[in-house]
Amino acid sequence: MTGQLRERCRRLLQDGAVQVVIGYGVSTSDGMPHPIFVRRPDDVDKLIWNEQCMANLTTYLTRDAVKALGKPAIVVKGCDARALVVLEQECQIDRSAMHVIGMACAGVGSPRAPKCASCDVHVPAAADEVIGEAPAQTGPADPPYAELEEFLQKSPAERFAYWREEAARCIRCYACREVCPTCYCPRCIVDKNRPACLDTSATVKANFAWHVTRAFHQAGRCTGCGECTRVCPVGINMRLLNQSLARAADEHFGYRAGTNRETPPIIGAYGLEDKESFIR
Amino acid sequence: MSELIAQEALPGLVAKWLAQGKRVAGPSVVKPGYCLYVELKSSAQLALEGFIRPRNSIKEFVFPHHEAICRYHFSGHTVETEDCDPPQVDQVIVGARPCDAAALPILDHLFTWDYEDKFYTERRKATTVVTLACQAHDDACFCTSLDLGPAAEQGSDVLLLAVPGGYEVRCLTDKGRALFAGETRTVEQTAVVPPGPPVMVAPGTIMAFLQARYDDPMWADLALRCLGCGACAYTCPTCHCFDIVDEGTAAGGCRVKNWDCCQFAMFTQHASGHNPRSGQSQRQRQRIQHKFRIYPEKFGVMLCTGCGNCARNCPVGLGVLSTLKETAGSAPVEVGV
Amino acid sequence: MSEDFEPKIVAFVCNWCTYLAADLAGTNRLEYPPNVRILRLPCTGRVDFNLIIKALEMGADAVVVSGCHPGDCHYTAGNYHARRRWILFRELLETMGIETNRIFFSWISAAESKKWQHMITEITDQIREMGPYTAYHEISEATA
Amino acid sequence: MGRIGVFICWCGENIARAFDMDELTEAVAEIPGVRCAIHYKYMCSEPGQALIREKIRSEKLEAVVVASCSPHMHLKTFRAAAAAAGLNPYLVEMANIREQCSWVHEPYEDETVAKAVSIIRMTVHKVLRNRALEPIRVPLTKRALVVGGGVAGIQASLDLADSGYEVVLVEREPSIGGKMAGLSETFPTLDCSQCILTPRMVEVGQHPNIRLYTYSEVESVEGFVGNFNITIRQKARYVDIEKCTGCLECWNRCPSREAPSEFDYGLTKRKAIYVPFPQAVPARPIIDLNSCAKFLRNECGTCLKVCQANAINFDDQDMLVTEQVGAIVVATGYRMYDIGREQENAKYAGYGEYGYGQYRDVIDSLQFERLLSASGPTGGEVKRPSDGAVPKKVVFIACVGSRDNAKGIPYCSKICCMYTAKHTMLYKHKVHDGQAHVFYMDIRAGGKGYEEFVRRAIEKDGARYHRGRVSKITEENGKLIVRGADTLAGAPVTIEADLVVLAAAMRPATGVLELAQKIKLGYDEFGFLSESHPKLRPVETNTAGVYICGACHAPKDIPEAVAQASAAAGKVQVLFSKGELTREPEVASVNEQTCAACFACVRTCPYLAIDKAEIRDRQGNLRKMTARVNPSLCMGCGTCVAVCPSKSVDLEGFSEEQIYEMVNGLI
Repeated sequence: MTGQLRERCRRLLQDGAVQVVIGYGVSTSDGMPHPIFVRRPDDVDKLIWNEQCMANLTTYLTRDAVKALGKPAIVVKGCDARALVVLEQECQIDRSAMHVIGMACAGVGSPRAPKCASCDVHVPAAADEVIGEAPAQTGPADPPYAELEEFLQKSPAERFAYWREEAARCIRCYACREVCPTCYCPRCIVDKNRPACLDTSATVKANFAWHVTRAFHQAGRCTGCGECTRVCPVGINMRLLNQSLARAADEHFGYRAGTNRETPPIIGAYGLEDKESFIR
Repeated sequence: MSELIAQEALPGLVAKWLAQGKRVAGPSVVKPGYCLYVELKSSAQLALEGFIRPRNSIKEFVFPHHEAICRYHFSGHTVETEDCDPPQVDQVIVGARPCDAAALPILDHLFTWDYEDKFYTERRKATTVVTLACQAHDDACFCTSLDLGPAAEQGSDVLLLAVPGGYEVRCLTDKGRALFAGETRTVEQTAVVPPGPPVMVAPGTIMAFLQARYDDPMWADLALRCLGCGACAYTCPTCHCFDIVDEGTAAGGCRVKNWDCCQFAMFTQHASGHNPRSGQSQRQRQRIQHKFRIYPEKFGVMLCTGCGNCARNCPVGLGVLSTLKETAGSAPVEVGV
Repeated sequence: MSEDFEPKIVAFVCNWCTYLAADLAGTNRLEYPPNVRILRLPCTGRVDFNLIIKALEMGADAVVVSGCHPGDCHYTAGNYHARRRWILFRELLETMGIETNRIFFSWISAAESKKWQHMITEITDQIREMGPYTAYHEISEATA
Repeated sequence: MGRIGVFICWCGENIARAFDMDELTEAVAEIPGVRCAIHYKYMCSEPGQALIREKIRSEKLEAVVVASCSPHMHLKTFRAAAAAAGLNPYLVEMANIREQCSWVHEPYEDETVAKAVSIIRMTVHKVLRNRALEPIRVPLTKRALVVGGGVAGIQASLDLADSGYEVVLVEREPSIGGKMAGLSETFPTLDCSQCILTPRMVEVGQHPNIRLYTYSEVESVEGFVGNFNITIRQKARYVDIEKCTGCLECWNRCPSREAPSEFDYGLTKRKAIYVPFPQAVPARPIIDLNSCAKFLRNECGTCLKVCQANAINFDDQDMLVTEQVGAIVVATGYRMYDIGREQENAKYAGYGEYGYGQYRDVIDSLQFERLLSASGPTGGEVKRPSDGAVPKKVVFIACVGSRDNAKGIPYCSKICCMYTAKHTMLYKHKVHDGQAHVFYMDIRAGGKGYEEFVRRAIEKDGARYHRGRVSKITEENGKLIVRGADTLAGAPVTIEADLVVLAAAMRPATGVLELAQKIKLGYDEFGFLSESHPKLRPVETNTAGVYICGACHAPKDIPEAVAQASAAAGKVQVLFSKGELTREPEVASVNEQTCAACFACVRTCPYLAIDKAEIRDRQGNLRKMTARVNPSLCMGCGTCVAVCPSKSVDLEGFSEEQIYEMVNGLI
């Protein structure tokens, strides 16, 4: 598939259809694929595609430096492509001003990333073109929120102790915020001090509040690409929090982020008959 | 001739230090695939094999992530303030890597050159670093390019070198000797230290190169990838920037010294709204320039120990080494890939 | 629980319904325990989750959020938005192990002063029974 | 800013009964930022307000906290007082230590005192973050909408129209007049109802300033005080009232006669094309789909044939019309409680035991009014609906539904005692040898000349009043056996009556809840609309620019309804008297630097007050998009603030900073 990708990108760049290709390339240091920005046709040979292409490149579409490069072609997997829908619904990108190259993906990461076991977007939806065929289905995908269901078996006290432990380790490097395509605010709530909704110190209290804030801002927006959990230097499992809200949105409002452009995002909309059992 | 302690004696020593009321920190596998330096509650947590080096660094124990430097309390119309003193507790960092220990002398320069930051110096005095020489390295390691190596002694009080069935103990300072007094027995063989990573970049040429290429457009291309998070700075043994902020409620609060990172957009944000380094390329350039030109010009030592944490923790695989290779790499020096 | 424990309850109430219900409870001299601290907001739509977390951080043992019944909102849809957010936010709190039985959501119209009195009395007794929210207060005090 | 003045009110002894005022004031003086803390017996009194003004000047206060009653009571008063002393009114806040502290907690208990101090500290923390604001100036449409064409709606419309303002009067029925048009005479003066109402109706019909929409309903209400955008659904009448000359030939020649007449409450039948009652305004016919052969079986069409003005139009459609108004007066009136068994709302229960709907001679009081009315089905003679005989013995039962928790109506409907006494008098005047019996619980005759009226009914016209309830009514060989009790005589009473009239409870008009939700009005548990304050603002509501009058607010008689209608009109005139409208400045605003332009706020705003805006540099190229609040549309609900991820939008008066500081000061 790498060959096809390089050919397509060379022609796109030569025809001037796009000014830059945002894809994966091998960097000198550790042989792992990382985001690269190819602007000259003969640099396309730096582009590669393999099962280590973990990064969600759509996060670059909201960066001023990348926008300044002109119309991009972007390489996306299925889980990354869902973020394009969310970004478009939130008026951050003009979907028509980019060329989306979808890669059929059988799963990334060795060992396989946890998100891939329950993946149902092996072929990216809403891509302008797809390279590669849908992988042979090796059996039904796992239920989407298996990891969360299992975590919720614990008692509330155990769960609180678990998150207290995770919060104690957090060093507030905000890698989770920067890799996330839906975290594009010019100045994040955590960078505001009048009032300081969240303390900047990495105390347990402030980290707890930070993870609640980050997670709740993903309600109905997180597309499950799992990058936040992959890049966390101290291994905080944020996927659990995102799954908690994704499941809530799915079960209560039948809404899955980034799957349908027409249905309005659930935060900012409301239902006259939202079912609940806890309001007195 | 060299001093030796048995493999299983080390956890025993840790338990003894804990019992003596010392604060002991060391590498520990907190989650599968995540080895971090943490404060050890019990010797069982100590992990000495199965990883190249922890993802974070030992600077946390001499320059904590957040630290109250003064407390204030409102009562009526008056405000009472009281300074906070750094905790007076001895601490032992056991199982540190040489590239971590070597960072401490580098940081000493900063925290003592014009204003003695007693929060740092008090902790530094009360800390004994027991370094464990490296047995292996990975692509991210480049300590040899900075005149260090798998058994570098800079910054360590005691250097342990793995030998079959135990560790050779080289006590380098009085603190180290005091710590290991009577714990070792003399034996014949001395440890054999495997070679470190090949030298990849020559420090001498980097400074001149950076001086010349300050306004080079390469920084912009290079920094396109950088997402502006703090993973590199916060896990780097030598990064030392901090921000001071007041946190409190109506009843009172404390003035806190927090880590800060030059890659954050807010790092140089002026109250006026102007930001001298508004783009990520300026911030990436600043990081490299500060580590390999500005700090050495002032203190004569590179602000880097080649530990590779920045590359391992960078979400997009940047890190200092790859940047140096792509930039200084064009300098006329033998560059092994 | 120790009998001298007096629960601290923070109530975020909407200005048009529940605040008036509390006023009406006053006019009707309907006694209820003084543990609740009422905070007037224009609408339940104005209550964002950070406020609930902030109240817990400040040492509250229980948080009450109450406003107009769906359909009665002075701003037509504030309470609908709030309800949707609460449904999602409560799931997140469950996952994080925060004791959601200490966070109460309710609709109380301006006429339902008795409902306000009964609810506050019941919650105060319930929390006095459950005791202080030590788990959260510990992480709040564990500052630098 | 730290020069705060805290003024603690005794409120007579309402607050002073719970605290040692000196001790409380000392504790408050300790709060950081408080410059001076004093207490006084009546802060809202003139000397109290003078004290505030004087302290503002002498202590150069930068903000004021008045610890007293609820802000809903006197926030305006104290803000005006501060403004008079030159302090910006929006730097004044109130700490509610009466309704929410002294009145509901144990006096002199430590927790109560601590709570009061905590409430005041919270308010001080808030006011420390208040900003000086100026009211927003908004253009005003000097036209009013009146919903409901009963006596209250008519009175309000005429008052407003006579004072030169255009009025849009929307009436749901084919003619205005409401319930009063169907009455015979009215207490306590026994004026003939039509004689005093019809001229008013005609005046409304012909008034140049009143645009009358009959057989129409309010479809939707957008906008806010001064700038309401009303959509009215003009339902299809199938008769073009412009062309129709009112000859009513169609009404005479219409063959179908089986529909029950709504105006006569089902006592008689009416034609398919009909004018509700002779004095109807507009006196134009309307076709009833459910009984017109043309619509049912596509036959007949006589009316079309006979109409010279060809005003009949079978394919008439509902029409939506929009009107711009600055104020709304709701006068939707009442309807009679459904005495029959099934109720439209499970809260209420019917009276199976009185046989209403089962025995033809058990009727309700509005039906009896029709029998008494000269334009009624019996031409004013009292005849039984079953066989038309003149009833010699009539039993009137008061409090049917009212004051009865079991039926879900605990309130008293206020006017039944008076009209029941009136019924006995009118019955006596028409049937000299007839005997009226009244079963009552208590006679409520508190109005001017009311008590004398009831005494006359009893002493002069010989009505026999039994203090007691009726348990059951059964029909035996043409007679209605009314079994009740007379608690004063201490014995059961059984009367063989020819006719029974039930004085049923008053309920709000059907559909008023939907209307209230369209206009965003509050209502109580029975569906009566909520006034802003029973004593201080009885005809205003909590929705700016919306006023209520008549029975839609609570059961009341005609004199009171008319008085309230004029009061509501008066309030609208106050609103329209100023050149433009000033709106509270507590609205939202966007920090366009940090706004991420995700427009979650635009989706959330119920008033569509936030739009997408572009920020361009001098060369005109687009720097970024941002959200921007239109201050004249924003109502200050703050829903956008809670939904904004980066907290770039904030609400003046309830800003993030203020609320965080309030939470800070609470605990």
